[in-house]
Amino acid sequence: MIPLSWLIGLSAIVFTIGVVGVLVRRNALVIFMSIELMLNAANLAFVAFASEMKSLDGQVFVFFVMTVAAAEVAIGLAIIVHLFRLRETVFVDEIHLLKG
Amino acid sequence: MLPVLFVAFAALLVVTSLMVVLHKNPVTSALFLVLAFCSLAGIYLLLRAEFLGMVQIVVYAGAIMVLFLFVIMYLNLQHDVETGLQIAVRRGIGWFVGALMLLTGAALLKRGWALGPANEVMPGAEQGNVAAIGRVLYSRYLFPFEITSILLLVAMVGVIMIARGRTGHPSVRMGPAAERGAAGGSA
Amino acid sequence: MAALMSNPAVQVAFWAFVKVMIILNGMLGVVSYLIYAERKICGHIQARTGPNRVGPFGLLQPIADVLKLLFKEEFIPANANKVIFHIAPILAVFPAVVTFSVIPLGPPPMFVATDINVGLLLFLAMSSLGVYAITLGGWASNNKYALLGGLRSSAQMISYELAMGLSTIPVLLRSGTLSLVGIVENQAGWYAIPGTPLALPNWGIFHWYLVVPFVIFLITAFAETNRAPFDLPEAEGELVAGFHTEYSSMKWALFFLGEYMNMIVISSIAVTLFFGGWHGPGLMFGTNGWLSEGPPWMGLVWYLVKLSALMFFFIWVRWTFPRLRYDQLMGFGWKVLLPAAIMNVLIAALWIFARGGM
Amino acid sequence: MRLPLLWIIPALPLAAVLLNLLLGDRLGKRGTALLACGSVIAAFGFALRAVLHLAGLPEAERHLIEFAWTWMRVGDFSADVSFLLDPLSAVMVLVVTGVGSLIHVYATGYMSHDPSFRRFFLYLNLFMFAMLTLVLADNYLLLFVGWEGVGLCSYLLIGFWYERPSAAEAGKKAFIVNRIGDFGFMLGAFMLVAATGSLNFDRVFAAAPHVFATGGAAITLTALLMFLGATGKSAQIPLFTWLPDAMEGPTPVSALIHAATMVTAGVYMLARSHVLFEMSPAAMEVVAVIGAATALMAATIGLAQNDIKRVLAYSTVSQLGYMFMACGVGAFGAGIFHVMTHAFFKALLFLGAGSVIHALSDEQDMRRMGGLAPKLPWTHATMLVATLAIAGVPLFSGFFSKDEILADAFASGHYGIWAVGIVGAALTAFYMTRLYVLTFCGAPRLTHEAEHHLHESPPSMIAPLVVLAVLSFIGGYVGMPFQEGGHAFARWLRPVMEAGEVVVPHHELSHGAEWALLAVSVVVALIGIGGALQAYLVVPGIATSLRERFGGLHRLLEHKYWVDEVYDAFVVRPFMAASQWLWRVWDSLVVDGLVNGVGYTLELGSGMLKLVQTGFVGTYALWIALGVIALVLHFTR
Repeated sequence: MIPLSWLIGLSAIVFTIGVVGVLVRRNALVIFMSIELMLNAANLAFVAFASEMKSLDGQVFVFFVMTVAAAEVAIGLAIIVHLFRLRETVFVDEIHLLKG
Repeated sequence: MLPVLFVAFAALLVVTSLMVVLHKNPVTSALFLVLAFCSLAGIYLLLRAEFLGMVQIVVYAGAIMVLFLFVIMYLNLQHDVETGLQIAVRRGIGWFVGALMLLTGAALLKRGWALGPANEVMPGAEQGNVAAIGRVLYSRYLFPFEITSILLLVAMVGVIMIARGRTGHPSVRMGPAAERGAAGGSA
Repeated sequence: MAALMSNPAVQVAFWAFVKVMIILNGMLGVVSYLIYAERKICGHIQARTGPNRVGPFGLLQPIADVLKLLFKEEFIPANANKVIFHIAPILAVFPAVVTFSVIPLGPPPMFVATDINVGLLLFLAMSSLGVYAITLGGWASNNKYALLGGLRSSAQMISYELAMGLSTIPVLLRSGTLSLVGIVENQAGWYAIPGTPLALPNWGIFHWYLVVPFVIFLITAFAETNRAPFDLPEAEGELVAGFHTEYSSMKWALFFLGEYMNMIVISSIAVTLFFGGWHGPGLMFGTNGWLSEGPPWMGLVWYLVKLSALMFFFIWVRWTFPRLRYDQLMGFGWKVLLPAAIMNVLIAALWIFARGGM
Repeated sequence: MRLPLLWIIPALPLAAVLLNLLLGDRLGKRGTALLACGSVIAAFGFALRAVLHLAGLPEAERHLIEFAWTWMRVGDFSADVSFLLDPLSAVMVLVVTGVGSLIHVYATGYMSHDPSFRRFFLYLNLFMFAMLTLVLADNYLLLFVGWEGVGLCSYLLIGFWYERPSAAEAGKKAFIVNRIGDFGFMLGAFMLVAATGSLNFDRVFAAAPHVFATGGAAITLTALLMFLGATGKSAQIPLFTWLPDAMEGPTPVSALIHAATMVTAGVYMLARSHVLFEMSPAAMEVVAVIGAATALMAATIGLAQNDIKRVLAYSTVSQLGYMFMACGVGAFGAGIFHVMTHAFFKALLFLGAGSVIHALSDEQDMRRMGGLAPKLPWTHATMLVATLAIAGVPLFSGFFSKDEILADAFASGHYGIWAVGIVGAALTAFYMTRLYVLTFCGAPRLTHEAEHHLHESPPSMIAPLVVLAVLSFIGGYVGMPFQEGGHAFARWLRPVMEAGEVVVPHHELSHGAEWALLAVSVVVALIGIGGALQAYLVVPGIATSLRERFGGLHRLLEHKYWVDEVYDAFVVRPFMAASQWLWRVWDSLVVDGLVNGVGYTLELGSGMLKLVQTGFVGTYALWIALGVIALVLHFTR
């Protein structure tokens, strides 16, 4: 049996990597991927706790998270493509019209 | 046996996700992300969540990442150019914040959790947990399930609306960028 | 050493290893002779005798081909993405092999490499991974025909995966398990045709609500393996050779291998789901006849018979039907196959529910 | 037993309204007319069916309640939408639907030239719906819904020709004055809820004797508040001023709403809650006095008016006064009886007047009429019947009801009230005869173009007149006096009127006394008529000379005791001034200042805050991450 703390630690590490990716990269697609990483880290934590508590609810939540992720990716990519058509770039620091 | 496999998968996961963040070529990042997802699926299998493991591969590796690759190829992105002071500064900040977050995570880890098993034995542990998950999904989580389906429908409509742009037909709004993208590897 | 050997885990690993080696090498051989068979059959379909120079009836032809491919010069296009260019062919073979590890070739335990309780899901997952090889191959070789071929094929495979997955669900509804072995065992025995003294083997295909799913599965199978009439990714007329235009020698051979392996895998899945896997009609075996299956190896034989029949069908179709146009293909996949598959799920579910199943 | 199907009675006009709205002008004039009249006549049919069913029941069970649905339930208070049919509401529903359908038919002819024909019938049907809801409701809340509904419709219909400023003004006036009354009614209803915890008639009346001390302050206050509502709706002192102005509306409206049905809602409400009123003698006295005063005052004003519809309006006010007088002296049955007969002849009078106005192409001043009898034979005949009826000439319906009221007033010992009633009767006879004479007799004094196309009205207008004439002739015979245990009408109403704990002892007059009273009222009526004939027909000089001699008095009457002016000076203007001040000072300085101040502060703050929005996704992500860290640290501390 794998100790819970390992799993949670792993999930924490992956999550952090995702955060760093979001903060460091300027390519919208890569940022998106990093967000996926974070989601998966959360999923890992869910599954870990589920197996620790011997209950399926955690896994069901992971299922929902996956669905949401799918929808989110579809929309997000569509937006990125549209943005590229308009602005010829996917670099988020070249798109800052929304400043106060 | 289990811990060994786990460590292997975990190492793979960490390395690949690091590569996702670090590699300059979006395609390569995407491929590493696929790998990361596969190793995560492996970990799910180790945790006796066979259904999730498979769904992880089908959904993430099989659908989402293919979509990513599509877009990357369609936009025909090459290596990202990330040079200059600004990038360096943001990189520093990013890693710093990441380290901070990891520390807080460690602080959390030290606390330990007060949670006991909800059931004596994992439901559906013997003949695979697909049936068990299905039972839970369609009884206690039926309403969220339905809502999710609606969410997917909305996403579909939204994607179509965004993709076809303001004026009616998608081909009308093909900017020069799109043509270049469609022209594929000629660049 | 003995202690190590007596460790059950090690034994499991060892036997698994043995089986895997057998399957892998077996498949390599089978594939090379499958190519031979294809050439022969297409030759006869086109009223000519296929390869017949190397060895008797050209039986050594495959070996010659393999040798040729091995010694051919490797060519990598300029500023192609080297790494991915190398990875793609491997990705083409890998899913097929992995899937094959869960297919029961005969009655367990002897003829089953592994029996995991989500075997079917594994198959679906792997077939969804199959996209990568083609897409990446097409993209990495940095050639517009290749790219278009790759994009086409990935779009095509993604669209048809849905219908394929849905078409397997009625089988699951009937068997109530995802384990392929369980599915096959569920098809053992006979069921009497109501109102007649006759009886049919209890295979999926002989149940009315599984007929349409089988047809859908077959069509999608063609699409998934990129074979005619769905071989647009390598439509010579429009795309030179599609995604593997730039590939040569062993890499190209790997793509080829992958295609044929996929063929084998999908056919065996079809056998497993719809044709009762290793169960034979069982007519001539046993004293009391009907239900007994004979010795285990007989199961393997039955399995191989069905498999080769399906393979022949594949080849036959390829050399008989013209290619679809791309929009036709997509429209067919989304507007015909998918709704039909969904309807089937509903109908089968209702029927089984009405019969008090599940 | 078969259902009485009460809900369908109000539902039919409502359905007509909805159809009318839905189909719009696709209906066409004919279609609109058919829809409107058809729905109301059908409602009449259903009402008749229900009432016959009711009559078929033994007297004790004449109390049908039809529950539709629970409207609201708040705590232990609950209000249902459910309908009640008992002898009282039976009378009202028959009168409303019957007279209503006649007037609808009449209106199809009268309004035929009006551009917004459809709108008119839309409002009219809406009114029928509201009125029927009011009459059939089995609790005060639903009754109040109908009450407000009829108020709204009367507003809409008075201001029907809104392009006429006077009409718009009159509509507003009616609405506002009614609001005052409604406010009183609402307060009364609140007191009922507070005391009895319910608004349902049966429960209230059952609980009232236990929660209220008979003659106590609480019950008196409640009764008076509800009576205030009644004065608003039924145009009694002090809230009667809106009714004469309401004559700006089309004549069928005046006939239906401001003579036959709506204005009697107050009387109905009093009779409905007679249990409460009988528990408070003081309130009863107030009702009686106010009724008498109104009757006299309106009658006197009626003497000096020249606008034919205004005369009728004031006579309506005074007749309503009679009804309240009856309620005040405890003769609720008589009051309702008068409501019925009055509905007949007053509707007839208005319709006749309308027919005259129609014939004279919208001439309303009696001084430019006269000698119309030969030109408008039908109108003349029916008007004559109505005049005799309202004047209280024996054997006509008005005679019976008015006489019964006076008799009851006398019998219950209110001699002063009785005297006032007698005088009022004389005046009524006088001014009605005056109206009749000025309109139909003597030499024509028509303007030229009025004379030019003078014509008898179309049959669609005459037919209702005839029916109403018949009704207002025979309508009284259900109330023949000199019968053991009260006459048919009283017996019909008895189950309602004898409900409740405190019953005013019914004083039986000896036949002799009753004969005497009869004689007196007959004589008085004849005096009135004779005087009017003398003054306006035989020796026209008298009227003018009288006018010269009592000039001040005449001016006083002509200007309606300057009531409007007084109200204007003492109520309206101060109110206006106050609201002006509120608007100029409080609203535009204080309130707006506050609002704008808030706006400015926000603008300032956001102007500073918006610098945080760099527009770079990375920055936001950074802040989010830092926030997460901060939260975690805070909660793990």
